[in-house]
Amino acid sequence: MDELRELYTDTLMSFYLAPDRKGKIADAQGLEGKNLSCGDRIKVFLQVEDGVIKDAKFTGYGCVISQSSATVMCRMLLNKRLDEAKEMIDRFIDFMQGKDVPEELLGDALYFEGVRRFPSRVKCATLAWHTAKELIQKLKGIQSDAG
Amino acid sequence: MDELRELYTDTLMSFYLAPDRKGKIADAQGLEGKNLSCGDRIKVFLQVEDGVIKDAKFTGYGCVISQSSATVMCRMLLNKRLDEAKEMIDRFIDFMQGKDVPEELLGDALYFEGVRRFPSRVKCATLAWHTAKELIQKLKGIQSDAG
Amino acid sequence: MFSPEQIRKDFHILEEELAYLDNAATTQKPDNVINAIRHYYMKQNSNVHRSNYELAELATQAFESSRRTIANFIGSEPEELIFTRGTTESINLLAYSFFVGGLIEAGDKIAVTIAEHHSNFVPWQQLSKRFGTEMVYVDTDDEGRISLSEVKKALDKGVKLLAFTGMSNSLGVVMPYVEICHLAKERGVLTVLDGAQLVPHHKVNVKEVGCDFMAFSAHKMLGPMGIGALYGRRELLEKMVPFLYGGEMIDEVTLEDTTFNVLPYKFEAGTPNVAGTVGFGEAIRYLARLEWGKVQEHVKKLADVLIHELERIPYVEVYGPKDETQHSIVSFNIKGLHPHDVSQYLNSWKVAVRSGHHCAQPQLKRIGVPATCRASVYFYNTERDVERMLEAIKNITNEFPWVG
Amino acid sequence: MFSPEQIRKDFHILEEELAYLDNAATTQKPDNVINAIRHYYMKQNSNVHRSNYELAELATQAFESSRRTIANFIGSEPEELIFTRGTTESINLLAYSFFVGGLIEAGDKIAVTIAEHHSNFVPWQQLSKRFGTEMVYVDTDDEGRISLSEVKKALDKGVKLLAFTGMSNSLGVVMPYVEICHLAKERGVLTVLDGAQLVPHHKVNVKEVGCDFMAFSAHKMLGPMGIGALYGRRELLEKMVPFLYGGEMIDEVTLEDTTFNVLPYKFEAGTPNVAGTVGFGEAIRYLARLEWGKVQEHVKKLADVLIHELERIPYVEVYGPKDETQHSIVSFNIKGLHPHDVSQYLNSWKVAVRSGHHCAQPQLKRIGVPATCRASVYFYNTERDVERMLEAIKNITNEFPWVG
Ligand SMILES: Cc1ncc(COP(=O)(O)O)c(C=O)c1O
Ligand SMILES: Cc1ncc(COP(=O)(O)O)c(C=O)c1O
Repeated sequence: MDELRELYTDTLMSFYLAPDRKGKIADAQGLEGKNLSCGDRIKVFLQVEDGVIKDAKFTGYGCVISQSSATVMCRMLLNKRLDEAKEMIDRFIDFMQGKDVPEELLGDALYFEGVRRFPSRVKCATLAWHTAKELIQKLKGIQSDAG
Repeated sequence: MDELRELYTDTLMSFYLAPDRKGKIADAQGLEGKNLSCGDRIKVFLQVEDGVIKDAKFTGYGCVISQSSATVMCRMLLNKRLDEAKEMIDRFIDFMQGKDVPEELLGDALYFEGVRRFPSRVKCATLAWHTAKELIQKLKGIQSDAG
Repeated sequence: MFSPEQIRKDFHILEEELAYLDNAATTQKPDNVINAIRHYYMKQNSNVHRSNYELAELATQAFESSRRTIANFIGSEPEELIFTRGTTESINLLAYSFFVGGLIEAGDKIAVTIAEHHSNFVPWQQLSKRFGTEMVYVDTDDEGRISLSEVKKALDKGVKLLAFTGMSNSLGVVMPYVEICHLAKERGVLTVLDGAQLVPHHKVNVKEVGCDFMAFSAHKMLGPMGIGALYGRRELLEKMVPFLYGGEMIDEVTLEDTTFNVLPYKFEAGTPNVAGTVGFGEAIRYLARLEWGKVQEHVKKLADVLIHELERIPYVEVYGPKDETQHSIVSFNIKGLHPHDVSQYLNSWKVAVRSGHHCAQPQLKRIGVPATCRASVYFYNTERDVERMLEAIKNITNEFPWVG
Repeated sequence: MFSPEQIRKDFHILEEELAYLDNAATTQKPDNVINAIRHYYMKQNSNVHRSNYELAELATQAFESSRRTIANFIGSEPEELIFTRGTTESINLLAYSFFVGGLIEAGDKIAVTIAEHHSNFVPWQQLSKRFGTEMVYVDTDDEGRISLSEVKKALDKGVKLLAFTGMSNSLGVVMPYVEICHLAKERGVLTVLDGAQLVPHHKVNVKEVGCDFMAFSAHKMLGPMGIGALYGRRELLEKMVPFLYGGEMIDEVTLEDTTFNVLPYKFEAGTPNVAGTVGFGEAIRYLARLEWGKVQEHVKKLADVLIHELERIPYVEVYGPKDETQHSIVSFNIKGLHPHDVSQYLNSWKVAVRSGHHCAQPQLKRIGVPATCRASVYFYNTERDVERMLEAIKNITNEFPWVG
């Protein structure tokens, strides 16, 4: 049971139960990501103005880990510049893959530390982040095309 | 070494060294057989008159076991009726496959008793016999077509 | 006397009171299988068929004796039993040989059911796309059952081949496979029976069932991974072109062309997995010693207890049939919780179940869920395993209070 | 320090002073490999990837850690290393994917050498017949060597793909594989390197060699049977269609179509042979600990002693080169005696060699013999093994007095 609590902390559960970033953003770019090992899907929406993320939301079905992680991510992306956002995402993915990342740079993402001990669940935690990263790449392309 | 002598008896060796049935028979029906496990081939020729084998020879390349067995077989087929020949062949194949066959019915084929202990060599000993059997089947077909 | 407690002692991995309920994915291996593999590598290891030194004789004998044991178990001739890597390769072998060899041609129709595992679905679908044949799908009912009238409807569309599972891996439905084969034979339709789940649980005699082909995997019936078999009716195998090309399956190779070996070697290219066949043979010997009536009764009872107790829990939804057409596999969900979280939770109770789509997306889509938890029972499971799982599920609200 | 006597202790099957000289067919397995397989089945056995209970985590970790170990050993990325049943399946995977997926089309030309094992010859030849492509054969010299000028000649006929062996299994010729890959690359020709014999004896770094694909088998390099690998350059693997269709390699299946998983899983349909990959990984760990320079020197020396001592016996004929292009494999015949009789005789001396055409009929035809005896050395062989064989051959006239 204790092991389980490391994974399903009260904080994670509360993020899961109050998904305040869930929903579509009309007119914003969205991208769907899938986790092949369980069939879950998440769609991330980012509203960007002048290279800054003004709104971030997600839709989709998934487990406690993937849903709470999507919520945390969307919150953290708000008001970030695209390049900052990308850096933040890379940091989180590195952290989840067991690399050393200074804790103070992680912010709320640190709540997912416990997931690192469950290799099969790391994918759940990073699904939204991988999807957002790809979306940011696309948005940057559009930006530079326009610029 | 003793084990080897069981396989390569002096009698077998002498059959191998004096292959008095080796050669083609002009105008006689022939059939080629192959041993896939070593690539050996043997061609058996049978000269049949009125349902009786008047001449039997073989050509081909092979090991001591397959060559000596072909010699013994060709000798034994001489002057046999086709159905007698087929029976004799079936008996030998049964014997080599470890089945109980009355020794007195085997004649010179009994010299191959030692081969039965070497499963990979049974195929060498029966190659000519399987080929002859198939040839006899063909010849019988021709006979009954004609008759 | 059949005693699961006694049998459990043959499976050392279960010693620590693990309720292993993922048997539909792969079963555990008894000591005799593990030891046979070890013994093979310690005492007999060599390549087979082509050499005549002592190790090669031993290895060849072990190899062919396993083939005879397994063929005998399913009622086929040894020459009709082809060793493959598993069910997936067996079915791909058939599909490629049919399509590449022209036994199935553009314009032909192929029927599969929507209850199939991806392994008996995607090969037909993808090669159909490539070679211009048409797929006909046999629907299931809401519980995953296939009705003979649906099968007839599909067959009467003039299909050339019907590929179907004897027992579905997502919902545990035992299909009326004898009747289905009969319907197909009446209409001259070739049958490919996916035996991956069926053969571990039911004594299948291929001649009595009357299927043309049957595929199964050792690892789902006590045997090692990486080995399986394809049964095929001799006349059909003889008409087919080989699938894999390489050593062992060759008669003669020249620059101009190649002729092929006799059955079953024509379909067994490359150095065979001799150790795998040795383990497979041992697994079958173990199974053949069991009292199958008792074994089936035991498995059915455990699965039934699971189904009925789960059904009584208000926040649990159980899928699939709940009658005699159901065997061994129990698919369910907990309301408000993702199956992934459920299986993770059960792990903390030392209960191993699988969660996901079980490589059967068309079936899950049909019953309207993206994923389920699946508990699957084998004969070494005990009432304690089932009770442990049920107790865990009953306590799940302690961890996830919003459930229900 | 490299000591064959010491190493031999890791191979219990060799305890009884068996001179096992059929290593080109399959090698023996050290204890760590046999134990790793046993340990896997006793402690970690489960299906991989799709479940999150503890056994599944252990099995998945073991599986992926083997992949990384093996990829690292040949200098590839883990995603570029596909697990297959062995070299034969690896090459068939390529051939089918190319032909069925349209990367090779009717009218294209494919080059292979006549030194190939049937596994790297027959798939190309037979699928060429079926799909209307043309075969171009690269000849060898009388010793089985391939010259770069012959390769150039073939490549300049406008071939799309060259499939060739790094080391021939019939005559032990080490081909100039780096130079050959270079010539092919200059001309934009795809290269398939058959590493079945090469990789067990030479440290191959695929990126340095510059081949597009490389196939090899675990069982020829201390690993278990039934497992092997295909390396492929990522861009090419990404362009290719899958070969086997089934579970694990699927992204999403609908009745209309199927999308596929990422590399390497796209090519790994069906339940993987996890135990096999665990044994393969252990084998590579064993090999990686050896001093390769010493190992190669030792093997080369033993084979050279065999060649030169056999050559001094008047009734022996040795085939293949006798210089630095030769490694490990010694093919020979005794005048007046069939190779089958020779290997049988050697068995009575507890010397294991193979006799036959070694699945290389085009090569043997080229040098004008239907069959040979083949002694093949690995690093656990000792001078005593070689001496035993030589003594046996010197005494063969005692048994077969007409020889010579
Ligand atoms: C050069 C070569 N290629 C391919 C193969 C086929 O390997 P496998 O039988 O392991 O598939 C072999 C060995 O049998 C070989 O020596
Ligand atoms: C019904 C069914 N068919 C086919 C398969 C595929 O078997 P394997 O993965 O052993 O090839 C499975 C299991 O995975 C199955 O349950």
